[in-house]
Parts: sequence; C-alpha cells; structure tokens
Amino acid sequence: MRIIVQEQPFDLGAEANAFAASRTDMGAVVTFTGVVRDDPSRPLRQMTIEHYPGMTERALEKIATEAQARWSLGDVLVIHRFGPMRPGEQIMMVATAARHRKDAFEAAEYLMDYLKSRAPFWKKELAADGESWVAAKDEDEDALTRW
Amino acid sequence: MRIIVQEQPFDLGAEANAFAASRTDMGAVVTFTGVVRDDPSRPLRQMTIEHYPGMTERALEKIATEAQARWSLGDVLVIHRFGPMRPGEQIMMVATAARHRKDAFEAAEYLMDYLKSRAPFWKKELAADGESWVAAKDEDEDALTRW
Amino acid sequence: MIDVLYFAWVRERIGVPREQVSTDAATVAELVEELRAREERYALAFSDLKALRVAVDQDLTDFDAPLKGAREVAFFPPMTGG
Amino acid sequence: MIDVLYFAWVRERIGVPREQVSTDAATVAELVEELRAREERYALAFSDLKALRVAVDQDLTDFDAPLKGAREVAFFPPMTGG
Repeated sequence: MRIIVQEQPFDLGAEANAFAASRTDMGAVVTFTGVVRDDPSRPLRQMTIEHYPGMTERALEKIATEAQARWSLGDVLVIHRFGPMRPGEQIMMVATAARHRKDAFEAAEYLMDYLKSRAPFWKKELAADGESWVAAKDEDEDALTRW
Repeated sequence: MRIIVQEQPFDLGAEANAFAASRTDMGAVVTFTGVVRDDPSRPLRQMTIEHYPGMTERALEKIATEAQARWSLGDVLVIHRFGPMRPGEQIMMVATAARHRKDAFEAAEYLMDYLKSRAPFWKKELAADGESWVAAKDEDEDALTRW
Repeated sequence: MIDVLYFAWVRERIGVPREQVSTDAATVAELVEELRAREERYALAFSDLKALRVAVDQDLTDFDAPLKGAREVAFFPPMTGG
Repeated sequence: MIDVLYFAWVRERIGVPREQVSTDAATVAELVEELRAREERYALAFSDLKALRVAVDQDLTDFDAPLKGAREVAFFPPMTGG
C-alpha cells in the first residue's frame, strides 16, 4: 500500500506504469484520476485544496486498509494533492491491482466514495466573481450507503 | 473514440497520459488494464490471443458506441492486443473520461464485461504440460445480465 | 459461394482457417448440417452446437439466422477477450 | 490545555488555524458551548452544528464524544476530497 499526500503534480502515466509493473501476478489494474475540470462554461481560475496534515494520511490509510480487508487486492495506491491548482490539472489518483477485475473495480470505487467525504480535504474555487468553498454533495454522502 | 487492435505492446502510462490530456474538461478518468498473470503457482510459458480481423474492430466499436449512448462520456479508448504474450505482459486496456466518476466507472466496467464475451478474441495458454484453449467462464456471461 | 471461417479450436479441428463453400443452405443450421455430412473432422467440430458461436458477415447471431445474401460465416467457441 | 484546529470556512470565520484552549469540557459539545460564549466570531462559526464535522485526535467522531485525554480537536465543514 502506498499513500502519498503532496503539493506538487504527479505523473499519472509514470505512476500507472510503476504500479502495474510492481505486481505482475495480478490480472487486473484499475486507475481513477480526478481532474480540475477545465470547462469553458465555468470560468474557474484556480482551485485550492486545504487539508489536515496528519489526519489526512491517517484517514487515507484507514480507507485503503478497509478496502484491502473487503476485497482480494494485490496492491493499492492513493495520491492526493493539496494547494493551488489550475483547471486541467490532476488532483488525485487511486490505483488497485487484483487477480480479478471485479475486485479491482469495486475497490477503486470504494476508495473514491470514501475519499470524497471521509478524507479531510476541502476545495475552494476562485472564479471571476470571487472565491467560494465547494459544498459537499448529498449524492457523495449517499454513495457510502452502497458499501 | 479510439479503438486499437494490434500485436505489439502498448505503453499504459503514455496512453493514460495522452487520454487524460485530451479531455481536460472531464473531471474523472478511469483506466482498466488486463495483464497476463505471472503467477508462480501457475507455470504459464506463453499466452497467445487469436482474433477475427475485421469483426474484432467492428465488435469493439459497437460496444464502445453503446457505452457512449448509455453514459455521459467525454471519450473512450480501447486497446486490445493479439498474438503471443509472456506472463506479466499487458493484454489490453480501456479508458473512459466523464464529468462525474460514476459514469466513468460504470462505462469502464460495461466495456470490460462486453469485451470479455462479445469481442472475438480467444486465448490459448502454453504451459509445461502443453497447450490449451482458455474456456469462457459462466461468471463472465452472467456479468452481462447486470446491464 | 460463401466464405466460411473457423477460429480457435474449431479451426484446429477442421484444419483450415477459412474455405469457400458452395451451398444452397437457407440458414446457418442447414450449412452446419451440410458440413457435418462432409467429413469426420467437421462432424467432430460441430458435434455440440451449444459450445459454438456463429457470426454472419461479422455480426454475432444464432444458428437459425438466414444465409440469404451473406458473404461470410464464422464459427468459433465462446469468446475470451479482455 | 487542548489544541483546537479549524479548517476551511470555519478557519476563515474564526480567523486562526489553531489555538490552545484551556478547558474542563467533558465533551466536544461542551467545548463548543464554551467557544460560542467567547466571541461573536465563534458564535458565528458554530451557529449550525449540522454543517460541521469534528475530529478528536485525528479521528472523525461526533459532538457527544468525550474529551478526556484528548490532545487535539478539529472543527471543519463536510469534506470534499477526490
């Protein structure tokens, strides 16, 4: 298991390749990457992610450990950035490796669902009309009832 | 949409980076990579994938087009190899980009489920005790009832 | 004349990947009957249709499918992609 | 003495990211009452507890949680990771 919380960008491709290469006894590798949407209809200038150093790593480890207990996984990777980001930049990624695709997919979805509303990150958007904190969505909280 | 059927290896990392970079207006990118399992308890020497040129591309396009009709996707990528491969080599990948993670995950799972039993590929394994065709699994056929 | 293609173990049992067949068969099932009657290797390859899949002009279909106008029929075991 | 941390708009309303608080509060809820009584900015930040989450020693918990032995309490809005 690897949990990384960092300010600087990560290289999705390099991380995906290194992750897949580390467990070639696994038949299935799933990655999810979250991106600051660069949407022309939404004039976002910057997104800043605040986090709770210490608790963040602890919460992510707890979520990843729970995923490993629930599914048969060869490995789990979570990378999450904090600090300021521009539209189009990658915010975070998770990767799961498993013998079978169902485990790899479900575990990745589980990680994402929990990471959304149980890991201490907060997003603030800067647009032409000022700054605002992104509100948590009911649907993200509801997604947890699935597990 | 990009559908690639080729004999030579592909670079998961380079493909994932190019795919993610092409649609930065999408918030969620999911990749699935299938690997010839390099399992010490299973002395596989080689896996050879046979396919039906012409129908393969047609079937993959049909599956990807159906995924785009069912989910709100920014883009879809399918790469599938044929020919001989060694344990540890990557067989195929799919990638989906969507505004929201649920669409990206579901569409990737749909692509995989259909690709498993509706795209004309056949796997033959070569082990110390000889060659054998991999039998289709009932669970892969059953997986289609979900959609 | 119709192109008949075989894949995976069907190809191995029949011994060729494709051949041209002169037939008046109205359906895939009728074509299979004609092939079965030809030689032992065809009878063997087509002994259990439940273990086989068929595509007409590169679209998956079933053994009741009509052959009128078809240029290409392919027989193969259940697919194992991914 | 306990370390009290604030994040996101809670931090902005209170004006500091963390402070040391001398308290005998037995629970998080009691600590919140003490803070609310201090100054308007606290009353404002803690006006709707349903909009807040709390962690004691870096574990998510609820407002009934005991503070005995706790070194660190953090208040913040619902999280928006991913």
